[in-house]
Amino acid sequence: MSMKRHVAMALVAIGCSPLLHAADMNKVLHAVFNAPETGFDPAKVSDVYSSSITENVFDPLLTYDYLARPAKLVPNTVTAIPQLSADRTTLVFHIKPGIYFAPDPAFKGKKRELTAADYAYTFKRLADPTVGSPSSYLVRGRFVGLDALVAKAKGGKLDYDTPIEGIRALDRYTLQLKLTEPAPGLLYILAMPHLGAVAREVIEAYGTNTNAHPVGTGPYMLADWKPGNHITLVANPNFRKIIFNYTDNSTPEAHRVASEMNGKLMPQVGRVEISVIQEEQPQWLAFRSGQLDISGLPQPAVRNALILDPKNPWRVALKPDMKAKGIQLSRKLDTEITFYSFNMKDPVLGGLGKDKIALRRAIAMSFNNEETIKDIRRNQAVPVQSIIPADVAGHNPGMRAKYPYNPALANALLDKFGYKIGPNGYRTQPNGKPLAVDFITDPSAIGKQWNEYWQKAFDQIKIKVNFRMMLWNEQVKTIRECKYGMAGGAWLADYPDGDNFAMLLYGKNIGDSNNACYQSPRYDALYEASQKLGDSPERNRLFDQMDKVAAGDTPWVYGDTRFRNFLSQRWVRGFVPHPVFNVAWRFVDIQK
Amino acid sequence: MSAYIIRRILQMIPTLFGVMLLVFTLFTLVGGDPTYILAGKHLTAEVLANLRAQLGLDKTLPEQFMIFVRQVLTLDFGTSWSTQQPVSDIISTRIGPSLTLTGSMMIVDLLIAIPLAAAVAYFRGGLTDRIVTIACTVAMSISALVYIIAGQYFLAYRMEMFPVRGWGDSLLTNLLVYVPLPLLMGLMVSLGPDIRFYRSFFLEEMNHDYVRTARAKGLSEKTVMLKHVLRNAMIPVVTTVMMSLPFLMIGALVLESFFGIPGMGNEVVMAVNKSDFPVIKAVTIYIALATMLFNLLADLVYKLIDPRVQLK
Amino acid sequence: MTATVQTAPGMAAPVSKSLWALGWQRLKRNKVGFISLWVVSVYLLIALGGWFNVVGGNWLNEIAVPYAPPSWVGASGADVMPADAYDASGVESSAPIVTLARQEDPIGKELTEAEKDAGRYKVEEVKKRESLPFGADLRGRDVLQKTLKGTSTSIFVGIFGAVLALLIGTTLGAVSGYFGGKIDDLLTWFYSVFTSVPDMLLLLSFAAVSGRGITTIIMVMALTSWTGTYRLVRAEYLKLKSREYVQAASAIGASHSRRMFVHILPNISHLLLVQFSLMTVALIKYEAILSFLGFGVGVRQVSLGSMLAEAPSELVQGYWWQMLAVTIAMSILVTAFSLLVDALRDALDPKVK
Amino acid sequence: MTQDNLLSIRNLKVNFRLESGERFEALKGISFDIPKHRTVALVGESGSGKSVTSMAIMQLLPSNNTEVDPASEILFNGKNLLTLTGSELRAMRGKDVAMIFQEPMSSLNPVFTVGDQIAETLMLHAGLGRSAAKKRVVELLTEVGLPDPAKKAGAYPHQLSGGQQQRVMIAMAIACEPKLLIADEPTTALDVTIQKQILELIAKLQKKHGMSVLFITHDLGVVGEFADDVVVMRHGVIRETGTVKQIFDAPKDAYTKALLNCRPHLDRRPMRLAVIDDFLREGGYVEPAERQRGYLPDDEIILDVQGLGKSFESREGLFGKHVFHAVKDVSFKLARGKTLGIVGESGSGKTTVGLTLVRLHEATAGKALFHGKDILSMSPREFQDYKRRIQIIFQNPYASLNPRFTVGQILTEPMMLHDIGTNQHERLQMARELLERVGLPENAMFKYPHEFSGGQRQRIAIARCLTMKPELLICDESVSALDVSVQAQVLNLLQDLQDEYQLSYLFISHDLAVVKHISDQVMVMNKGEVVEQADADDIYLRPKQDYTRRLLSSIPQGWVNEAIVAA
Repeated sequence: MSMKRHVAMALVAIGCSPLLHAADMNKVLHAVFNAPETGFDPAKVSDVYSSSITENVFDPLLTYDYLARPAKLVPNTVTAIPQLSADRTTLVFHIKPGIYFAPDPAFKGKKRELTAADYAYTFKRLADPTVGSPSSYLVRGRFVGLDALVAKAKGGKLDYDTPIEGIRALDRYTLQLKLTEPAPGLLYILAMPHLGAVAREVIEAYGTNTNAHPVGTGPYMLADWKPGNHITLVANPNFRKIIFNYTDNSTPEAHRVASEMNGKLMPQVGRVEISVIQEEQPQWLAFRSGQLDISGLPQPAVRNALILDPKNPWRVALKPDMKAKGIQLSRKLDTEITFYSFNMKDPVLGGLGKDKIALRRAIAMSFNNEETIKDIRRNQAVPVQSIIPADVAGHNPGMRAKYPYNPALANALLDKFGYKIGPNGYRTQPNGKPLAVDFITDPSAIGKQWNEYWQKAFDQIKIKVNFRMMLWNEQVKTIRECKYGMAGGAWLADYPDGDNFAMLLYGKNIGDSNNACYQSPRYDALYEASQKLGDSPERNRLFDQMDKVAAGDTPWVYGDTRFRNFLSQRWVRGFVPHPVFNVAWRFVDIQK
Repeated sequence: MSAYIIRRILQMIPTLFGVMLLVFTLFTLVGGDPTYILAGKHLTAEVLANLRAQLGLDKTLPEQFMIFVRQVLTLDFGTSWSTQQPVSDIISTRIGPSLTLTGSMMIVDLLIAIPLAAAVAYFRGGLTDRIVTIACTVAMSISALVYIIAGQYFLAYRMEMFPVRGWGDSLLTNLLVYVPLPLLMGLMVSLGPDIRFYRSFFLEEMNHDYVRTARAKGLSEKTVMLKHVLRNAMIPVVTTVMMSLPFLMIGALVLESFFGIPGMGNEVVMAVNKSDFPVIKAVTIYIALATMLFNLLADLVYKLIDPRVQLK
Repeated sequence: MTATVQTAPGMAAPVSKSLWALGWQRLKRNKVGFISLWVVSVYLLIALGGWFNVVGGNWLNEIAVPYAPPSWVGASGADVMPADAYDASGVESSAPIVTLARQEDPIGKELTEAEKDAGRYKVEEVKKRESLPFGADLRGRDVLQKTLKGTSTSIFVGIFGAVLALLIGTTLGAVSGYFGGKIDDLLTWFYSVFTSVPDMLLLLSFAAVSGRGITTIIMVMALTSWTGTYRLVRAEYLKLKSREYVQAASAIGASHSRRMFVHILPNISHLLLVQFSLMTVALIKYEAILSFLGFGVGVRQVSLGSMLAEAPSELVQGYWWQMLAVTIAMSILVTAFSLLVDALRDALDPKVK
Repeated sequence: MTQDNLLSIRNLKVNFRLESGERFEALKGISFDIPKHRTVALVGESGSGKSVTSMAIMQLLPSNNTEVDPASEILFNGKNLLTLTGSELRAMRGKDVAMIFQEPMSSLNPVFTVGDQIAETLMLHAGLGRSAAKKRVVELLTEVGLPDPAKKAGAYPHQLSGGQQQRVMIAMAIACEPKLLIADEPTTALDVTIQKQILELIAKLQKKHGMSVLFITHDLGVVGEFADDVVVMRHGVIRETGTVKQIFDAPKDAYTKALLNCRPHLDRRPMRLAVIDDFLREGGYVEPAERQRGYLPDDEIILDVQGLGKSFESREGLFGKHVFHAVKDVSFKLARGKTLGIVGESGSGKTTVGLTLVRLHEATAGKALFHGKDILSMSPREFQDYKRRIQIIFQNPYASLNPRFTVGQILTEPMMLHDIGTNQHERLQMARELLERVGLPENAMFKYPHEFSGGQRQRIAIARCLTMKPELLICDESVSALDVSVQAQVLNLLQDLQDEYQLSYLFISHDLAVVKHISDQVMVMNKGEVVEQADADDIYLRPKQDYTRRLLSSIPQGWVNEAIVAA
């Protein structure tokens, strides 16, 4: 993706203006989730769907520009993005006064203002053992004194009242953070919805059921929740006045959004009705019949909706009948990579010996990625060529780390290393022992489709494969414990920085996010070096080297990066997909 | 009578215990580990340990089973591991939609199937009988999935006769707007076998001697059929229906997922996929209890409508 | 009046017929049942053929383009973007290409050597067909072949599942009904536990703990559907064990097992046959739902259910042929099987003589 | 005929289409009359077509497989019932012609009260309102002698005894004062004492209401006291018609004669019972010599039963148990080569005694010394040997043979189990000999039980017992289900076998005439207890107990010459 000119600040907070109309409660946006959410306590949830809600209910310190590509951080509840101190470990945030929480019985009828102490509480809460937050990794080990506080809690409730050096509210509106060591990704982390401010009295009032009572300072608040089926958000009456004022006219999309939205108050839509629809047919039919306003385009419907160029996945157009209805197509490449990891500790597939590398390389070369992109992805994906995908800081668009599909070469390579074809038609290990790949997958229909292509790949190089199907949680467990042969994986950026991807192969992350259980001294050294640098050409060079090391050792078979096609109805205004935000509800308008 | 009821209720205890043992074994010993779902993308041993402690998974199995026993005795299953909502809330909000669909389905089914079955049985052996029987057989031979997939595509989307999916807040809206299509699909599946089933009840009764007596009295065929045969044939019908009532609670899984009905079927699948043990336990125990109670109730109703029955 | 004597009717039939033979005679007289029998036989032959890979053995071959339409349907020209109107958005970048050079590659040397031998493994590209008698699926496999093979799998799953369920149900039911007492109490307890737990939960949990594939499906089906047979067999044994011929067997000194299996079992065999057929039909349909829920057959296998599971996403795209093929194959099979069951039930009913 | 006839059947031909496509001629063109105010008895054995006749009158034959010859006529008051329309027919049924059936329990609708079912007829035909009908129901129930009629009107059929149910059926039938009452074997399912009451009731009502009655029965015995005219049928043909006097005193037809003589009589005991063939044969029937019965002092006692008891437990209340004593303190002795008859009404415990002795029930008290050894306290393993020596023949010939076994298998199975005969060939040979002995052809070996008639099946059952050469044979109502002619044959066979092999019989039956005929000693049982036990002749001629006397007086006497009554 070509680099584009950064867009000027998009959102400007201004004072009260009686002429502007706030959210119209009669404007209802119908949106869809493809999988059930789990809850709305920002500390407790980590999935995309739950985060889509918390993103709209809670305010982190920082946020992203809606139109800037690649994504650009902007202040949210603070006056400015702070400068790092000289030792690059201290940050001071100034919270804007006059930001209020949504009304809730826990406030006993009083308007409750957002303060620095709320953020301090929120951050500490992520580390609280009794919360069991899946996002604790975001704060643990980062802030001075926090780990000691956690250790003191001994698995019990954290003592929030003991001040710690790392997270301090200097006064009502000033928050100071002190880091244990410089952390390049920190500002991105501070923009994540998991770190959106919660009010301590609310959390304490709802005890264990905080998932059902999200109370934040964001544009929306929860009105109704039928878990796994339906969620209703309504505009937060206490939300501060923000007027859309986009100044970017560099792309047609930015121009359109600016002309549609400028001058209006955020948010425009009074109610957001979200249905959970897991099956693709009903989702697609519901959108076609106008029951949904914004919807992702389900894979199977691609042929119905889009005109494709089989040679170039970048080129698509809406079908004329859809266009005639005024349906709008928006597209983006996800900030994700998919891959198939080898378990580098597996006695058959793992290890850094040449014969093992050759085996993995042969498997990688036998998988026809182009075919799956064409058949399964319906041309809506591009092959992964680097650990770090496009639109993420550190991405090298010239990197070609993927091995081209070449089953003939794969076979020859296996012959070279003594993987002989046995009497049963399958290859054996060089030592004569039988060779079988333990491949774990999920039991879904789409999973089966992928397995069929993998089966074909293994058949071509005459290697026996056993698919071991298990539920999601069992898969995770098996992978974490390095007790498998091969498994599929996908990583969606938590924040748009290369560090978030490079860590996937870092040796110390085995048992955490290093699915491949890969440990290479060369890679680890490069990674540790990259940690000390910000986004810079220097760091990019390190990333390139890491890509090459990984390509050589082959702990992964590279997969693809999907396009996300969004369709919106004729009456939807101001919609554009964002690389980091899960949803754009607060940025859109409806004009029927 | 009361002695009978008390004894039957006492007999439920070992069955319930068996159900508990079965569910506990299936899900605790061999089921998935829910902590891996709750822990998110970045797992650390510490997070897993904390979660385990919170969920009570660090306790020994006998301890966990005792907790289960206590939950069953108090009928309080705590909160869902996945959403942390009280299980009682989840079940009470889920049961309504399921019953709205399955209940109306059952009522419409009975209203259509019984008269049709009686009519077909009356013309037994004739052309009408054969056509209806074969039509029912063909109808029931098509997979429910085909009905749902094709019905949603053609009736709702192409012909716009119904909304594609959805669920409202008021019972009336649901019944008038959202229920008809899934109801129709459900009926396509259930009517065939039910008509055949009820027809066999009618036929069976028509072979009894009392029908001959009724004819010998000079009663018209209509009276014989509608008074004497119907009343007797309703006995097995009512009992079968009573026995099936508890399973209305669990809803119609595929219908629910295709038509976006927030019912129990969806919830159960979601719970199993997420190893949400409290919800699974609660649903199983409630259904098991309902099954047993409805079996008892079926026997009592049986006694009520069939004077021959003696409760022992 | 004259005193002529007529022999009582049916006194001395020359050929003697067992109840099975009589049932067969009655079945032959039932037209619908007899036609159904033929249809089912053809299906069973297909199943057998599929088992030995005689029928549908080539279903895995990708012989056509993805979703090639049936030959009797006019090709619907898929919309393809015209080559002009070039949109350059994000396709190429000016960044220099970086790749892993051979000398940087740990196995670079071997790769270069292997390249020389790769020619041996080159496969000729075959021309993919544009249409097939009943169309193709995503991977360009013949839907007809796939349906035949899938039918075979489904029938085997149904039959083996039914056999296993029947075996469990009959054994437990026979023991329970025949011996009564404590054993009966225990087995009935077991039965009521199983029936009190919703099938779907049992199914989901069984499937969750065991792997995938035909064996699992059969096991899961058997474990969730033996209860009906148990109840039936138990009731029959309760009834028949006090029948006079069983008492007579006891009086002449036949052992328990002889009474259970030699005397009583053949007398419920017609019920078991009907139960078996009913269950086979039910399990074939059950398999479809299971496959849809993701507990289907393995990667190298295909069943009607696994084909149906592909239907929703195909229908949305307008590829209806696979669903149609499955629906036809399955509904003919199930209809014929069900009508056959009806006929069997009538033919084998000992009350009708 | 004269117009005094209420109903005239002319050349009635009825065919049934069988499933196999064949036609079965059930009635081959019969003609007879039912005069006004008289009782006509239609007598015949099973398969004679007597029930088909009654159903044809009511037009209740199944329409889908019945063919009535178009030339047939059933004239009721001159109108041909066969040509009536549906509504005319319904107006006739229940009003002009009413019917009662053999099985009162199944003939009543189980889910309506008996009062409702009677009232239904009244409301339909007599046009009564609900309350009027209700009142009339009580009157009717009073008339048929139902105790506490007002209360019983609200009862469901199953709450009444068999006799009471039949009374209800009768009340329903006479509710609209029909001109013709058809009674199709109304007493067959009832105990002998109840049977007598019902017959008397029908006779009384016939006189009172001046009805005509068509009385269908297989038992010539019950006809004598009630009928005016008798029609004897066999195989769809009328063999003989005449007044009761004619038929009993001077039967012309050989079959009628045979029927009259096949049944054991209370007043004589021939060496062998007459069978139909005896009469159809040239030369006619010669009355054989009388047989002497009774135990002799030096008879060898092979079975000595002392204080036998059997009780059944059933649950009652929350934890309570209800104990039902089926057999209480029964003691008797049985001598070699002799027969002990056990008689009693249903529920008297006589069958239980038989079943406990072969340990199909486990006795709860007492001893049974067989050759001095107590067979009741033996382990099942020890008893296995005794199974060979004590055998049982059951009541229902249709249920006592395994329908999936050929006769050959049935006969060789016991030999195989007891290692009789060295190989299968030898066993088959023995089985063939036995078949011949019980009077069945050799080709029966390869047939299945359903291919045989009831009498033949009972012979097979006897042959099965004989394979083991038992010493004691328990005959549990073994001839009760058979037609009288067949009954005689089987009784003769049993007698022959006893003479030949010195078998001892424990002969259990509710039929006093049969028991008298075959037994040396008779034991009368009632409610699980022994009422009286003595030599056969003593019991019948000099009963000591009231119960025995009542039982004996209920036995239908056949046609009783007025002269004898006067004497």
